[in-house]
Formats: sequence, C-alpha cells, structure tokens
Amino acid sequence: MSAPVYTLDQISKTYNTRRVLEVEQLAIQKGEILALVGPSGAGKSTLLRLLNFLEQPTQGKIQFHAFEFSVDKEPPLDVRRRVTMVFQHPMLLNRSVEANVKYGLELRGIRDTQERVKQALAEVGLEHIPNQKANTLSGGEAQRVALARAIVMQPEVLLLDEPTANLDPYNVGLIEKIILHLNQQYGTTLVLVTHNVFQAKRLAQRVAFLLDGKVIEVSDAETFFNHPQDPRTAAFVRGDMVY
Amino acid sequence: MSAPVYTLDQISKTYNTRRVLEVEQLAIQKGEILALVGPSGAGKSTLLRLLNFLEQPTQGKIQFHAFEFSVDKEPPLDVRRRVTMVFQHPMLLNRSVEANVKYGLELRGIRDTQERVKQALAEVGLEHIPNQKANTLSGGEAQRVALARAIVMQPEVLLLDEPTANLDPYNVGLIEKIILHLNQQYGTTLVLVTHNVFQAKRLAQRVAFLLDGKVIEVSDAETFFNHPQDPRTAAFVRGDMVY
Amino acid sequence: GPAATAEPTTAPAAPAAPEATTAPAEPTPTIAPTIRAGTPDRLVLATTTSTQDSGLLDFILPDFEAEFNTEVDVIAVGTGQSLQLGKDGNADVVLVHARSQEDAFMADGHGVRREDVMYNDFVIVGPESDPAGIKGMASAAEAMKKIADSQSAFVSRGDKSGTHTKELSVWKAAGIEPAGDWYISAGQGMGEVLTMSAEQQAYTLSDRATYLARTKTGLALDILVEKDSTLLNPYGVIAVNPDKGSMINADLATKFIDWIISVPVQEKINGFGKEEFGQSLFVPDSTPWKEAQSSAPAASGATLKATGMVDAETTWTAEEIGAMDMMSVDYTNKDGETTTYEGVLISDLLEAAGVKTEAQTVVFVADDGFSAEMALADVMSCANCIVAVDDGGFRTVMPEQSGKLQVKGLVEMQVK
Amino acid sequence: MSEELLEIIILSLQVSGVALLISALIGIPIGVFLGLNRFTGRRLLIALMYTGMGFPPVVIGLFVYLVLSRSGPLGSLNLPFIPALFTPAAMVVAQSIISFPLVAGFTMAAVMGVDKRLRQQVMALGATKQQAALTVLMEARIGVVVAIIAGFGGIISEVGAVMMVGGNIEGRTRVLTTAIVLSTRQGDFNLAIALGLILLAITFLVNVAMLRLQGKSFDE
Amino acid sequence: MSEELLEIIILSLQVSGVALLISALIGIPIGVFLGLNRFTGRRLLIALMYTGMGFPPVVIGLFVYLVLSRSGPLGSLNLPFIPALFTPAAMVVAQSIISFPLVAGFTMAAVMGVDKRLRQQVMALGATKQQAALTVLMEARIGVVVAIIAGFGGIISEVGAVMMVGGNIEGRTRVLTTAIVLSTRQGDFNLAIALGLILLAITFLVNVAMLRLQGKSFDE
Ligand SMILES: Nc1ncnc2c1ncn2[C@@H]1O[C@H](COP(=O)(O)OP(=O)(O)OP(=O)(O)O)[C@@H](O)[C@H]1O
Ligand SMILES: Nc1ncnc2c1ncn2[C@@H]1O[C@H](COP(=O)(O)OP(=O)(O)OP(=O)(O)O)[C@@H](O)[C@H]1O
Ligand SMILES: [Mg+2]
Ligand SMILES: [Mg+2]
Repeated sequence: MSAPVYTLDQISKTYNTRRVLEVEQLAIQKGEILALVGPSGAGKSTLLRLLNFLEQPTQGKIQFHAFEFSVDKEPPLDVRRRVTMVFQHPMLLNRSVEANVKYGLELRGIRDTQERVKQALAEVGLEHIPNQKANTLSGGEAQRVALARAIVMQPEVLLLDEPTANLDPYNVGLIEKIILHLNQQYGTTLVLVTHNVFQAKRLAQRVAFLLDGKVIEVSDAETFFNHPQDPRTAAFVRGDMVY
Repeated sequence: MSAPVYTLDQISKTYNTRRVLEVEQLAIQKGEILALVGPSGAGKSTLLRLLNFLEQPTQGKIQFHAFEFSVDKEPPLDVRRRVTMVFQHPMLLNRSVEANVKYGLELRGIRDTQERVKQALAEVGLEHIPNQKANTLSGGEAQRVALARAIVMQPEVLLLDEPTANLDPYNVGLIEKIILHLNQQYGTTLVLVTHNVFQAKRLAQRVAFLLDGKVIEVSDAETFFNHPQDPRTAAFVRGDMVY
Repeated sequence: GPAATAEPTTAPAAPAAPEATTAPAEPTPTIAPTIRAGTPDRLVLATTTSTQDSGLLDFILPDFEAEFNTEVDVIAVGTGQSLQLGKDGNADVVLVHARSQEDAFMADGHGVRREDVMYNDFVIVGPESDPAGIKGMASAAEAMKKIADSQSAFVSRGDKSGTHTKELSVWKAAGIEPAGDWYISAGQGMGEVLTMSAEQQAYTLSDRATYLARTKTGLALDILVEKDSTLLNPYGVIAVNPDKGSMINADLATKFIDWIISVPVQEKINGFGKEEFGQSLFVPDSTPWKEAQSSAPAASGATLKATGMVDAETTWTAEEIGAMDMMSVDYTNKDGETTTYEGVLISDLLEAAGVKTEAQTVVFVADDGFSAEMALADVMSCANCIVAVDDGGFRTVMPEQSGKLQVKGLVEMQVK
Repeated sequence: MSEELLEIIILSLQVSGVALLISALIGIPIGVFLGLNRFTGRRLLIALMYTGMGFPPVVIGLFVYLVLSRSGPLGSLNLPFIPALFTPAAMVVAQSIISFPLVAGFTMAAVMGVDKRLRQQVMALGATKQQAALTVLMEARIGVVVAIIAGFGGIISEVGAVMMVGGNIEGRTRVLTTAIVLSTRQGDFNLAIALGLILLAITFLVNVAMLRLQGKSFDE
Repeated sequence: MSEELLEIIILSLQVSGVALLISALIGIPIGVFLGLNRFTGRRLLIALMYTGMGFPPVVIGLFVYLVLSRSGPLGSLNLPFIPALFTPAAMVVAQSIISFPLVAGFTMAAVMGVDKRLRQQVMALGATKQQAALTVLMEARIGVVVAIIAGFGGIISEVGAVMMVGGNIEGRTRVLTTAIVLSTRQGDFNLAIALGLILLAITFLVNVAMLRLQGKSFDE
C-alpha cells in the first residue's frame, strides 16, 4: 500500500469548552473509499471539516501528503484545492443551478465550463433545470446540485457528508454509481459520512466508527459489519443504543 | 371509517410556469399514518406545504374538516394551529435549543413550558444540550430539535418531511417510536414524507406514491409494497428509474 | 458658554448669564409641545446673523428681558429669511438691514411699524499684501475698480443680503460688472466669506461689526478702505402685522421697538465694542436718539419745559431764554478749568411758571434720561443757579452744588 | 462643564432620542412589511423609501417649517397638540421624518436577508402574521440594530432641519449641531471642534451601549 | 432649465458620484473584513465605525477644512495632488469621509447575515480568502446595494461639509444642497423647495436605476 493521503495524530477539536473530537490515530489511504459512521453528534462532520482544512485542530497535526496542518499553520491554496467537500446541508449560492455548478471551476480561472457543467448535471439527473434558481430546488435536487458542483472539479480527495440523505432509492443508486466511478476511474480518494449502514457496506473498502468524538474502530468493511471488534460497533450496526 | 381530515380535489400548484403538483383526488383519514413516497422533485414537500396552508393551491380546494382552503380563502388562526410541520431542512431559530422547542408554545401564549420542553428534548435524546445555540448543532441534532419543537405542541395533524434523513439507525428507531406513540396514544394524524421504503413499511398504514406531481397510487402499505397496482410504483420500490 | 465666543468682554455678564438673571426658573428644555402662540411673555425676534454673531444681542437683550420680565427668542438667520419669517407670522419682530426690502415688507402690509435702529458701516478688507494697492483710498468705488482692473481675487457674499446689495451698488458706481475667475460669488454668510477671503488671500466687503468680531478669533485680513459715506449699513426694526394671527405678540413687539430705539438703549449700543475694539461696532440711529443728539447741539430745536406742580406748564425755546434777563456765572469743574456761562436764574423761570405751595423738590431731566434732584427751597433761594444756553442746548450751572447737579442737555424741570 | 452646555447636550439627546423612537415605531413595521410582502408597486415604494434616505434635511426642515408655520396648513389651526415652530417638538417632527426612511430601508434589507423558509416554518408552528414578522425581525436583529444606529447617527448629527424649525434659540432649542454651526460662523473653530468631539463621544457611548444590549450577536 | 442649474446638477452628481465610488472602494472591503473576521478590538472598531455614521457633516467639513487650509498641515505643503480648499476635489474628500462609515457599516451587517457555513463551503470549493469574501458579498448583495444607496443618499443631500470646504462658489463649487440653503437664507422658500424636488427626482432616478441593475433580487 502506498503512503497515506492523510495521517492524523493526536488530533482534538474543542468548541468553547466542549471537546467534540479526539482522534488518536487515523490514516486515510490513497484511492480508498473510507466510510465514516457513528451516531448523531459523534463528530463526523467536524472531522470532515478538519480534513478539508476549514477549521484548525485545537491540538495536534493533520498531515496531508507532505503538508502539515495545525493550529498555527494554514495550507497554501494549491493544497487546499486538491480537496473538496459536499456539506451535509447543501449550501448553495443564491444563483442558478448552472452558476452553482460552475462556481468552483471559475474560482480556478477555468473557462469553457459549459460542457463540463452540462455533463455533471446530467450525471446527477438534473440536466433539465440548469436555469432554476437554487433556492427553489427541492431537498434532493439541492443535494444533487451540491454533489455536481464538487465532482465537476475532479478533486483528488472528495469528502462527502451524507450525500444521499435526502434522496429516493433510485437517486441513491445513481449517486452511489457516481461515487464508485470516481473512485475506480480517477482514483479519487473518498471519505463518506453516512448513517446508512447498507450504503457503507455497498461502497466502502474501510469503515471507521466514531463515537463521542473518538474513533472506536477502523477496519475493512467485511470485518466491520460481520465481525466487529468492539461491542459498541456491533450495537451501532444493529441499530441499538450505543452510549 | 370516520370522515377524512383532508379532502383534496383537483388541486394543482404552479411555480412560474411549471406545474409541480397536480392531485386529482386524495383523502387523508383521521388518525392514520400516511406515507408519501416518490422520487426527488416529485412534489412531496410542495404537497405538505399545501396541507399546512403555507402556500395556496393555484387551482382547486383543500378541505380540512369543515374548512375549505383555496387561492382566495385563507384559514383562520385556530384552524392553522391544529396542523404543524417539520420541514425537510430543519429551519431553526438563531436561539438556544430550548428556546426553539418552546417557541410554538409561546406563540400560543402557553406559560410554564419548562417541563414540557424538557420532556420533548428527552424524547429525542437531546436533554443534555438545552442551552446550545441552534446554529452550532450537528445535522442530526438539528433535525431532532425541529421534531421536538413540533411534537411538544401535540398537534392534531403532524406533517413530517423526511424526519430521519440525517439520523443514524439508533436515532431513526427512536424517532419512529415517537411517531408511533403519537399516533397510537393521541390519535395524531401523520403525513410522513420518506424516501426510505423500509421506514414507510414500518410506520405507515397507507402509502401514496407521487411522481411528477401526480398521485400514481394510494393503497394500504401491504398492497403498496407487495402488490403494487402500477408498474411505476413497483419500479420505485425496487429502486429503479421511474421516469 | 459655547455659543457666544465673539461676545465682547464688555458684556455685563458671561454668556450664560442672561437666562440666569432674567429667568431664574428657566426649566430644562422639554420635548412637550410648548404652546407658543399667545404666550405673552415671549418675543420671537428674527434677525440677521451679524447682530447675533457680533455679540450685540447678548449685550443688550438681558436688559429688555429683565425690564419686561420676558424672554426673547432670537432666530438669527439672515435678512431674507428673517423677513420671510415675519411674512409667515412666525416672528413678532424683525431686526434686519436691507432698506429696500424692509420698505417693500412695509408696503405689502406685513409690518405695522418700522424704526431706524442703528447703522454700522462697511469696510473693504483684504490681505495685508494688498495686491491691488487700495490701502487708504477714500473712495470705495475707485478702490473696487482697482481690484477689478488688477483682477485681484474678490469674494462676494453673492446671497442677495444687505451686504451683497451694497457691494453691487458700489460696483455699479465704479462702472464695473464683476465677472471672471477673480470674482468669487460664495453665496454664504459674512463669517464664512471672511474665512474664505482670508484663506484665498482675497478682498471682500464686510460689515465692520462682523469683521471686528472675527479679528478677535484670528482673522488675518486688514481694513483697507473705510469711512466712505456710501458704505453705511442701516439696521431697521419692524413690528410684524398682528393681523397675521392671534399668536403675534404685538404688545411686546411694540414695547421692544420702543425700548430699542429709546435713548438709554441707544447709548448702550453706542458703547458696545468700544472697550474691546476701541471703536463702536454699531452707531445708534433711532429717531429719539437723533432728536436727543440734535436737541443738545442744535439750538434751534432745543426746548426746556417746566412741568409738575406748576400753575402752567411752560416751554421755552433757546431764543426765548436768550431774550430774558441774563447773568454770568463762573463754574470750575473738577479738573480746575473755569468756564463762564451766560444764563437765566432758575428761580426766575420757575416763578414764571408758577410754583405751587405744596411743591417740595425740582427734578432736572436731561435728554439722555439722566436726572438730578434738588430741594425746591434751595433752588428758589440760590442766587447763582442758572440755566445756560450751551451749544444750542440747555444746561444747569450751579457753582455751589455738586457735580451731579450740573445737568447737561437739560430738557425738563419737574416740580414735585 | 457649564450648565448651559449640559442643557444643550440633554436637549440634543432628548430631541434625537424621541425622534429615533418615533421613526423606529414607524420605520421598523414599514421595513418589515416591505421586506416580507410582494405586491405590485412594491418596487416603487422601495425606490421612494430609498429616495427618502437622500432627502436633504434642510428641505425636510423647510417642509416642516411651511406646514407648522403660523401661516401654514397646520400651524394656522393653532391646535394644542400641533407643535409650534421653534420648539423642541417641531425639531422632533423634522428629525423623525429624516430618520424613518433610513430605519425602514435597512430593516427591509435585513428582513429580506432572512431565509424565506424560516418564515414558512414559523407560520407552520402556528404563528400569526404579526408573530411571524416579529420572529423574522428577531432573526434579522443585527441589521435592525444597525438600522437604528444609522438612524440615530443621521439625526444626532443633523443641522439643517433643526436650525430651520428649531431656530437655534439659546436655552430653548439650541442643540449641539446648531451650537457648532454658530461657533463656526463666529470663527471659533476650536470651540466648534470641541463641541464636535463632545457630540462624537456621546454618539460613541450610545453605540457602545447598543452593542452591549445586543449581546453576543455581533461576535457570532 | 437654465444652463446654470444644469451645471449645478452635474456638479452635484459628479462630486457625490466620485465620493460614493471612493467610499465604496474603501467601505465595502472594511465592512466585509469586519463582518467575516473575529478578533479582539473588533467591537471597538464597530462602535467607532457606527460613530462615524453619526459624525456631523459640518464637523467633518471643519476637519477637512483645517487640514487642507493654507495654514493647515496638508494645505501648507502646497503639493499638486492635495486638493485645494473651495474646489470640487475638496468636497469629494469630505463627502467620501462622510459616506464610507455608512457603506462599511451596512456592508458589515449584510455580510454578517450570510450563513457562516456558506463561506466554509465556498472555501471548501477552493476559493481564496478574497474569492470567498467576494462570494459572500454577492450573497449579501441586497444589503450592499442598500448600503451604497444609503451612502449616496447621505452625501447627495449633505450640505454642512460641502458648504464648508466647497464654499458654495457660483459656477465652481455650488451644488444643489448649497443652492437650496442659499435660497432658504434669502427667504426664497419656493425656489428652495423647487431645488429640493429636483434633488429628490435625481435621487429617485438613481435609486430606480440601482434597483434595476440589481435585477430580480428585490422581488425574491
Ligand atoms: N460551533 C460549535 N459549538 C459548539 N458545539 C458544536 C459546534 N459545532 C459542533 N458542535 C457539537 O459537536 C458535536 C459534533 O458535531 P458534528 O456536526 O461533527 O456531528 P456529526 O457526527 O456530524 O452528527 P450528525 O450525524 O448529527 O450530523 C455535536 O454535538 C455538536 O453539537
Ligand atoms: N418556488 C419554486 N419555483 C420553481 N420551482 C419550484 C419551486 N419550489 C419547488 N419547485 C420545484 O418543484 C418540484 C417539486 O418540489 P418539492 O420540493 O415538492 O419536491 P420533493 O418531492 O419534496 O423532492 P425531494 O425529495 O427532492 O425533496 C421540484 O422540481 C422543484 O424544483
Ligand atoms: Mg454531521
Ligand atoms: Mg422535499
């Protein structure tokens, strides 16, 4: 296995006085799909924000390739641009669908975006509403626009925070296909937060279980679902109370 | 069977020039749990908004008990207050968790809300963070606060728009229990939008399938899932493309 | 006080004092709508800024407020606006300086009474360097012509004010239509124009009062031309026509006009600024003042009255007195100078009028309001107490009596 | 500090304070109404309101003068509740007119910045229209506070209108700004600057107090 | 319309237009900065900026006057690029100072109204800090437009400062507001009102144009 994309070491994140994340060790491998599961409030979204350099860890360092990110070291633009994220709540710009999707490309000074945007919209099944204003979209439509906006940039690392939460079975299948395609075709490294255990099973090579800000267990999908090491993991997979 | 709570007759809703909803007939019975399923953009959220009198139908009338709601007739306050809704995206006020939950009670001039608020928060598993500011909540936490805010008012009709979209299996179970309890204990009429076919199966007595704004099929849950009348319903349940 | 710094130090009280002396119970201003209309003890005076900015009003008004137990609300806004306030019935009295506009105001029936109050004069001021070389010229018109010919910067009020009107008349007299880059039409008040002139090293025409007041605050401009008779600047006071509404305080307005044109007040105006600037800022010019002035020096008009407890109130002219039995009396003043006066025994005059037996004293009244009192018996028994004709007026000469009883400008003898 | 100066300061605060209160009571509801409703003519009203922000105070002063003048339509009625010219009440009227478009305009902008779905959600929770408007207003509170601060700043520093309808009468209608103008006219720039600094200090303190009242919203 | 009036109108628009541009160029970045960043001293800066909104124009005029005066610190240098008193350039300086706190303050409020997570999302999409700020600004555009409109309204209607540093010189520095004051002082209230109406008409047209430029945002 090649060198990991991310190496986390004794990371913690505190809001006000509340420590919401405390990761002793975590490595994310190049080209893998890592699913991040755990109960509500476990710290999954917080971890993604750290991986995207959006918030600084209160303590510890995050190593991304050769670059180290910490409370007093912010990443340069070109590093940041290798990673992108689809938020749990699709934060769309108050513009048209098309303008939203091409936004990231424009940031990078890329012109002639029309074809790429059109294709990305087609992939998520929204080629029919490029001109609709983003704030009039339905929940699932907004979520798909947010995804299209990320994949159109073909990032090296893609962080997805519950990308199918608001989607019906058909669209879930569509998105999952896109994810697999990105991973297999372009070697995109994917970190996928999902509360859908079946989805994790279908997509992930490895699964990490987060509880109360701590990584309780990381293992390959097979082991995780069929032979969990930690009783709390087992409880979570069953849908039981894990606190 | 008693008289329906809602009777919809030749309802349609048009945004700009686009007709997003077109319901010929739909009755919602008192005390039932009706699941509303359908692909993204089918018009489910739009229908809920109409049922909650938030937007007027472009055409047609919605009858709620004796009251008729149409483009030129708005419901009086006491009628509106018998129905409430949890939005697909939890629209929380920029206040504390507690203040959000007691908001609806305060609107009604109810004092001594403390006990009720506390209990509602306990039900959704958030009794530990009554004072956290709503805009710092995690996705699942926000969704549960939004639910608590609705159930604390014990409405006659509760409209739920994907109330568990952002929740892990345990919390999904918790919310489903609450829904069943409301329905069985208080006879609350529930209309539940969900893209989770299993959830619909677990909770609903009847299921309606919405496609492109039209009600394709309404039947009891058993029939809907096991012997769908319409091939498109079958395709949807299988997770296939239904367009 | 923050608002009246240009106030001469001769003012009797600090700027804050006027209220203190006139209205001890002046409440903190309140928001409640004060019903001004019909309030008898307030007088709204609309005036030009020069009377307020020079500090004159702060100097004289407290006396009025004390005497009539009233308050004067001064709205200092400029001649045009003041007259408009009068027209709208929002002021009771206006005190302005633009004769033709005042006459029009009267002619249109907006005012019921107009009186001359005072004048000051205009001066041409400019930078010390005096690029046009007009310093000391006697004719304003010629000086202005030189300014125009040399294209030296000149700031004009340009606001149709009294000063502006005067300036235009001087230009006209000089045969010049001012225009060009050097001629700056500012459209502002006198204070601002003086500031601009100093800043731009330009000439301007200013009223003396504002100019002098501004030199106190460091204005760097010199008087270059003055005392041309064409540069007079008369101020008039007008009572607003009470027909404009019941709110017009006509009664107090009349009192105010009587007061401001009265000789003592005119005297006070005359004294304003003398101490601070070494010259009067305003020259009194009311009819009573002029009469008093002329009665003193001009023999022809002067009269002397005997009034009170006399059988017949009698008036003498200087000629009549001169035709009576005259005697000479020497009087030595406190500086040791001796003057010989020719006159008529006071006892003769009083006897001619017929003094009543109950009468006790005689009060000698001068044209400026001054008065002195003496026992009747002493007057009648005095052998060298005379009324002399002096510079066309009358005066008492009583060598054995105190200096107080040497009344100059005598107009009346009241027997009591 | 001389008693006279203190009086001037108190009057400035009273006049602008009352005017601000009035314009908030009128401007905020109008702003909320324009922000939340869509109807034909709304754009015109907005443009008019914005024009009101650019209404020269001296013209407003002139307008109030003409109306309240003894020969004007209201002044001639001589009714007890109509403020007379050259009184603090007349100044309040003028200043209220000056500041209310500012308050209304910014309130509108702030309200429009609130997610429309929030209002729907609030209605769904059983709010009356008024309750919903109030809640949206609370959500937009930063903007509303700034609206009020701007309104206050606009009138406490205003001179044209108060000069016109107040008359700058010593001891009765003289406020800080008119006192500043008077000393400028008299060429006493030092005093003018000193008064200006006092005015600024007052405005600053009022603003700090408002931010305090506002609590943490400004730090979020 | 007389040629003279036309000149006055054009000068008014030029002076206020340039001043608005300058204060937008300074005020918007400051507003965005204060809206997006959290640091110690920020509250103080906000309070100061709000105080700037209540800065009496005549005091600003006085200040600029003293600085640019021949005997002042800058005026005495007699440098070519420092505007002389009683020129349109000096008026632009004063008006820029007057309007920039208004623009900055409202921009800040508008920016603070934008969901913080949007900025994070934009950063996640690879925006530089500047790009993110610009995007947030675009999201807050209604508030920013109102900020600019308020700034324009504040200076096009302002008279104290332009009178002081411009001098109301006929044909050179006379603008609409100083012309209004002049006619008021002359007691020509009709002309003053007429000029006021012209000013209002201009402001109205400018506002309509801005709303037009703004497109549909105001109807959403
Ligand atoms: N700014 C903040 N201040 C205080 N607490 C915060 C803040 N942000 C997040 N938290 C808390 O941190 C915890 C972790 O939040 P996070 O969003 O990472 O959860 P999550 O695992 O994504 O949950 P979910 O599945 O519900 O989205 C939550 O309990 C949340 O309330
Ligand atoms: N204001 C609007 N203007 C234009 N189109 C709108 C508007 N609101 C909703 N729509 C469109 O109406 C359709 C139905 O929207 P709705 O939110 O009801 O869908 P939904 O069934 O809830 O979908 P999802 O499962 O994705 O939430 C969508 O295609 C949406 O884009
Ligand atoms: Mg999350
Ligand atoms: Mg929906």
